[in-house]
Amino acid sequence: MTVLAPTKKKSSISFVQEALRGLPLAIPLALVVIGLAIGAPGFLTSTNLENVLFAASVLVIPGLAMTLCITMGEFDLSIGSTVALTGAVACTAIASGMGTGVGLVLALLVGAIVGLLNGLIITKLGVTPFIATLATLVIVRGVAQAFTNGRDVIVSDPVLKYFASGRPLGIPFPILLAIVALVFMLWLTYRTRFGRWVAAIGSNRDAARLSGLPVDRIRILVYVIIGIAGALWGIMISAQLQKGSGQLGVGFELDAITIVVIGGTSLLGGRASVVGTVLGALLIETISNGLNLLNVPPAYQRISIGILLVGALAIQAIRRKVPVEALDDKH
Amino acid sequence: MTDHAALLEVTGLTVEFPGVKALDSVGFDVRPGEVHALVGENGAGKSTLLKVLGGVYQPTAGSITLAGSPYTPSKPHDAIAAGIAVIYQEFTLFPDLTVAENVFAGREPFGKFSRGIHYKQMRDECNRVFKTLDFDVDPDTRLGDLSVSEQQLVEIAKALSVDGRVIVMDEPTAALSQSEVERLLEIVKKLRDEGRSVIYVSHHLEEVFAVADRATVLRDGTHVATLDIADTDQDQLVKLMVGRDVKSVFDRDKSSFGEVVLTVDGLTSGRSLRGVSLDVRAGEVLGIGGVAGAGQTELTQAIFGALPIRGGTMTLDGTPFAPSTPAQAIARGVGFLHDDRKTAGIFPHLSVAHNLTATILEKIRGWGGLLSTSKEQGAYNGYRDRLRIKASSSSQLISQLSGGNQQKVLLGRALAPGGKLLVLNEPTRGVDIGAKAEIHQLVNELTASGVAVLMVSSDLPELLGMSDRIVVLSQGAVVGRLSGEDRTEENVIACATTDRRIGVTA
Amino acid sequence: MKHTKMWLMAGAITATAALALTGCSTGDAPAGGDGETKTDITVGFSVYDMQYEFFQEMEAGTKAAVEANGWDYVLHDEKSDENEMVTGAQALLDQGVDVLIISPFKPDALGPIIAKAQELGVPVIVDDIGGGGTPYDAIVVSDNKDGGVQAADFIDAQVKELGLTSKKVVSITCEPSAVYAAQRNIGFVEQIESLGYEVVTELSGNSKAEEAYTIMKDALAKDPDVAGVFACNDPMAVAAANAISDAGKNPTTDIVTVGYNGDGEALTAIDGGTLSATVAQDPKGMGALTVDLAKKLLDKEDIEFGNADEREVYQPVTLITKANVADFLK
Amino acid sequence: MTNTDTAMLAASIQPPPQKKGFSFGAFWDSWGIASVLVVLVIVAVILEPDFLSMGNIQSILRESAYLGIVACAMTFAIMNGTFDLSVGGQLALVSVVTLFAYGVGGTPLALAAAIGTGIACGLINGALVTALRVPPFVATLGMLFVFRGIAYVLTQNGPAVLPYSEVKSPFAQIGSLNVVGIPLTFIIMLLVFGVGYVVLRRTGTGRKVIAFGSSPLAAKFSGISAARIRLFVFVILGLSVGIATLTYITRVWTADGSAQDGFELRVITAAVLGGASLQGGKGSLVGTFSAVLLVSVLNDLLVSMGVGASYQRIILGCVLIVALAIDGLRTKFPGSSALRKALSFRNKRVATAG
Repeated sequence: MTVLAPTKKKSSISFVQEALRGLPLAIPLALVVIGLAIGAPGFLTSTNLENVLFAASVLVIPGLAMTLCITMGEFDLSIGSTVALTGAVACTAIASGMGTGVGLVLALLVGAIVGLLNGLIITKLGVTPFIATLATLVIVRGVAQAFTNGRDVIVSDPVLKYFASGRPLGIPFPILLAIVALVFMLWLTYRTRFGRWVAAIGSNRDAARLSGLPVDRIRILVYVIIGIAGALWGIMISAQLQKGSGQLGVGFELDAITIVVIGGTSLLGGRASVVGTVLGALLIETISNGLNLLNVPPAYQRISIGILLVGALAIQAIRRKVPVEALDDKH
Repeated sequence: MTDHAALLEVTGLTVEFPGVKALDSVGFDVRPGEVHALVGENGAGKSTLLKVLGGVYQPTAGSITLAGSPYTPSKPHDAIAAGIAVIYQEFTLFPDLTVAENVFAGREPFGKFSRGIHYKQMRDECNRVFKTLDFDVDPDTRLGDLSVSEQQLVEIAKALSVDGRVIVMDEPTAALSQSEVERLLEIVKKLRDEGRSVIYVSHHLEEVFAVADRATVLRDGTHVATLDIADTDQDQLVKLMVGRDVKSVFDRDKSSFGEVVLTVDGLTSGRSLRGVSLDVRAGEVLGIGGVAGAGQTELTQAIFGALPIRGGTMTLDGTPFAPSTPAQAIARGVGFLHDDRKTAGIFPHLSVAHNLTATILEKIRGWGGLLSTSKEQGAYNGYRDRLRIKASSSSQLISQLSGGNQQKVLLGRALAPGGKLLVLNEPTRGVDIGAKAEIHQLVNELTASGVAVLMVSSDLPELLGMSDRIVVLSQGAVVGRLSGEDRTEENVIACATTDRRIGVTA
Repeated sequence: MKHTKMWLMAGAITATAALALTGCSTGDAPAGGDGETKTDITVGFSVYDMQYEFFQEMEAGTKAAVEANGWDYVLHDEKSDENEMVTGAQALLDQGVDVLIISPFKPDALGPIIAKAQELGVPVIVDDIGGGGTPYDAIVVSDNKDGGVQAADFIDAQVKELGLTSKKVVSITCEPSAVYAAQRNIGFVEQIESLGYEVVTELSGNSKAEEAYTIMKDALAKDPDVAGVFACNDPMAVAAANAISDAGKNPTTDIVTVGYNGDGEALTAIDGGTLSATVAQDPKGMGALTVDLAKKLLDKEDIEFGNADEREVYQPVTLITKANVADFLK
Repeated sequence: MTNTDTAMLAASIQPPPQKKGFSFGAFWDSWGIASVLVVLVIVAVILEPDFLSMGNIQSILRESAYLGIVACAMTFAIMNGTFDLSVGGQLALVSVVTLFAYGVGGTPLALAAAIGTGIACGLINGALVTALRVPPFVATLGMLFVFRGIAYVLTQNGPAVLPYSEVKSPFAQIGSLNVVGIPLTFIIMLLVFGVGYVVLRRTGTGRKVIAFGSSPLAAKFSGISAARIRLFVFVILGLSVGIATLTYITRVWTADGSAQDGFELRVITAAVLGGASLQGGKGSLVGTFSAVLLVSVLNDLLVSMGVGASYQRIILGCVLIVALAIDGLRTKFPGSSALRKALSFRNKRVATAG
């Protein structure tokens, strides 16, 4: 623990420095962009760059929520299933003529409930977050499939469609949402009691309790936030495909965790890297977009993401000379 | 001091944990504007009492009144709200947050409308409090970047900024240098003069006599006495704390010592250990004294190969000794006892036997290189009898044993590799009086049988009573070598905390 | 002590397992395990994954036909898992079905199933996907390659009709393991190239709508002037169509978008003018056809194959466009 | 902290000790999941009379093997305080390589390839964790992508297959052979668990694995090398995948990059269901063994009862939560609590306060 091994350097850190942790990620990102600009036909076209931003934005919103969770030293593996369930709920409601508004609200509500369940199982039943959310991943996926009964719910709804192709102020709606989410999360994470308390819990949970922080309430709230983010994700995916389905979002949880980790948020908790998460999303989406343009099969995308993930952490760890026995994550 | 109604009154307070009675109907009172010392041996129940005041534990029985009205905190927040600020022994800080965020954790001022934290206000308040501590650190520093003693001061600043009526300090000087200690004592006096009450817990009786108006003595979770500092002295307090004449606990027959087992020459290691030289002879206990953080840990861990050696040489039994891993030290017959039994000592999920043999797995191999249950049982039985370990069976989980018995098992683990040299850190920390005496007895027996012991202890009576010679460290260097008549409490403290030097050519 | 306890436990479990085995270890049981005299025929159907509309239709068709014959029917859902496929299908054989109909999640995993079936003398009819080079008795497939060809011809015709100048087309494939489905894109590519077009992007969407959506968007970014798209299944086709309209183009008039299967979502899309066409298979019909073949096999009649050496029986495919979609929308 | 919180802290490093007399805690720790299995089997026999049919039992045991073998090694890892998210990718990659190897050099080369590739994967993970100091979670998550990716690349022109012409080959027999009615794959699994048990409980290395998981710091000061132990754990994980592949691929005959997606989570589920604690130090091979069978029996029962795939998922997930909640509540409220009384816990924690 840092307390036992203090270093003598005393850099005072400003909000900006804090917020910009993970900025170094801009370097590999820049390299990739330059490489593709030269190597990939049509990469630099405005439509394509917009595609990259679009794809990244869709990933950013859940990524930011996951950042909060990992800053707390915990994980949520169930978000991929939440995407399927909430998307299905929204589309079913719309298809059954309840109106888009109701559908969206229901989806967000269901997302929040899934989060609440995760939170309660973890705090009240004392199940480790990793396993608890692993179980809800399976359960929620099952519920989504039972709910849709394997039938895709087709909708063609202009309002829902807006989440995929709407362009307020000429900016694609998801990109706008992501920007709003980024600003909100910067403020929430570094500027509010809630955000600092989340970091405090991740930094030293016992101290948090001794300092009288409402630890369990905060943890539950974080899972609810992830649930809602998952619902937003589900809405955006369903908006793109104009349908809900129990099959959507398989493996999404790993995508979300990946960008957070690449972004430089410490797995041991305490240090959030909000901007890093956004850059992580951009980096990953740029790479997969580039490989698509070059007709490179998805397989190579997986490989590059994996290497990226390991590489990013290896560099961090080597710089800090972490002893092996200190590597275990506290789930 | 005029005797008006008590501000805080504790009556018949009892706290039971599954298995033990941590506090047994304890009662005492704290007057407004008084410094009330709480003294007692480790395990006397001081910390439990403070945790009750802090709302961490709920009492099984008894009552507390604050300014006449009942005070029943159910969570730490209640205590803070009631104006009772507790500085716990174990840090309650967040290494990843800034100093200011730490000081205000849970009480951050924020905009009613924007909901944003008012960082400027926090910074100013911090600087104000830091000034009173004349403690110079930027509130925006990340706490993890501060030294341990600086972090301790942040703890104190945290309590002061609560602006509490009652400020409770549990071993606040544990990690402070002498000058910092004096500053702190000044602050405590100032707080009293401001009319606040301070509950001051410390092992260092000289501090108690320096600031306290009254002292309450606890022993084994019971209230022994509350007396005015004016009409008592250290010896009386110590007697009350220990419950018997201190001298009687320790009787080392300082007979002839054997060959030199370990020589350390100019050892430099870790953050603070600078050119330490010493030697230990067979059958001898060499005590290491000094204020906490003076380099004891670095010294012992370097000797055990757990800390890289940056300079100097060592010999063990006359042959060069430079372990780079604990395994190498163990292979040379060195045993090690960590001062943090809970996190760096026991294997909570393993049986007592398995805990004991952890360092000699190679020696209990049997058929086909598999571990031999019989050999393991034999090894365990041997140490069980020799160390008088009390366990229901060799397969009982160590976490089910009392602190004292756990310590004996770990002593066995340290002896098992060969019992040539034992490096003991705080061998009796957190064990009850009885076990303490027993462990002292064991150390005597071990040395009698020719084991060389290097013992670090922050418990002065123990250090003085158990050691044949004492080496005092300060800021990582040897500041005193006390033997024979020199081995007095006064000398140890003087060397550790003033510029007095004994037995060292400065 | 603890360990001996554990050993006991381990022993106990293994014992019960072994006991259970030897308990019924009356040699390798023949088909119809309990050896009761069968008065009736039982058909086992192992389906790819009931989470997909296409296979729900196929299952409905099979079930209906079986019941029409007054036979017993046992269903097993492979849940898109090759392990479950082998285990479950072999379990059906163990239960003593008289015919095994299977739409395999991984055709190449048919080997161990066919092996067991032959050992028990149970005929096996493969429904769609692929036969994995095993000695199955018959396989019912849509004429996938021809479907791809039809798609190509349609795209060419539409392009001419709409007066599109570009000769660039995109081909989105299913997962590599689906060899028969791959035939669709092979047929498509061969035909479209022979018609003088260039396939500028060919990527696998792993049969997933999400992946097809991104692939299409990126493809459009690379070549904004794409004239036609063919996707290996309808979910991917509809997703591609959505990507096209999200990119501000019309997936029927600016770009000709064609899918495969004839799923409900495709029909609605065609009706709604957001998809040009789909090559409709008839899963219900395929199901029924497999049962007919089963009857023939049991009655020892011979089957006329569309391709004898592969023992393939073709289920014709029909191109559904705006013109005839109404007949298919029920 | 409130009492329960203090308890949680302690619980996280101290299993609740037991006193004389019946203790649910003690019972659950060593017998829990196994007895649940027995109960479930009885239920199964009642609900589905032909559950006990030769074929059914055989198929359950046969198909449990590959999951069980890896779960056995995963129990080592979890008791050691870590886990491996890449085993799914490893299984896919090793399967592909093995089938290719068979095509080239027949059964012997296939066996060698499976074991060799498995160990290689383990070494890579181990090196990342011990040499490059990448946290196990990220290292194995990253390698999950990499291993699967490579498997995909290798099978771009169609999956790796065992052609039907090889149906009689000794290799194919591994997956179908029965020895006195017991499936060979299950016998292999039994052997793996047997060896695993001896290594874990009867060798110094096994003892070190548990000790390190129980308290890394105490292990350090007992001369146990963190790096060596971690490397060992990841290598045996790789080895286990190698062996598991042999029992898997000889039953399924084909593999590509998508083979057994989500395998890692199923394996961890089995180990945790078997009583292994992610905090390290705690776990039981008998428990894992029972959990593996429990999952297959449950699956088989639900299938034969015609429960839909989606409901099967829901039920399985709930089983996991209930099993862990029992554990969680026990360690969360070791003090007096209605629930504890209800379950007649006797666990007491020696307070280390004062």
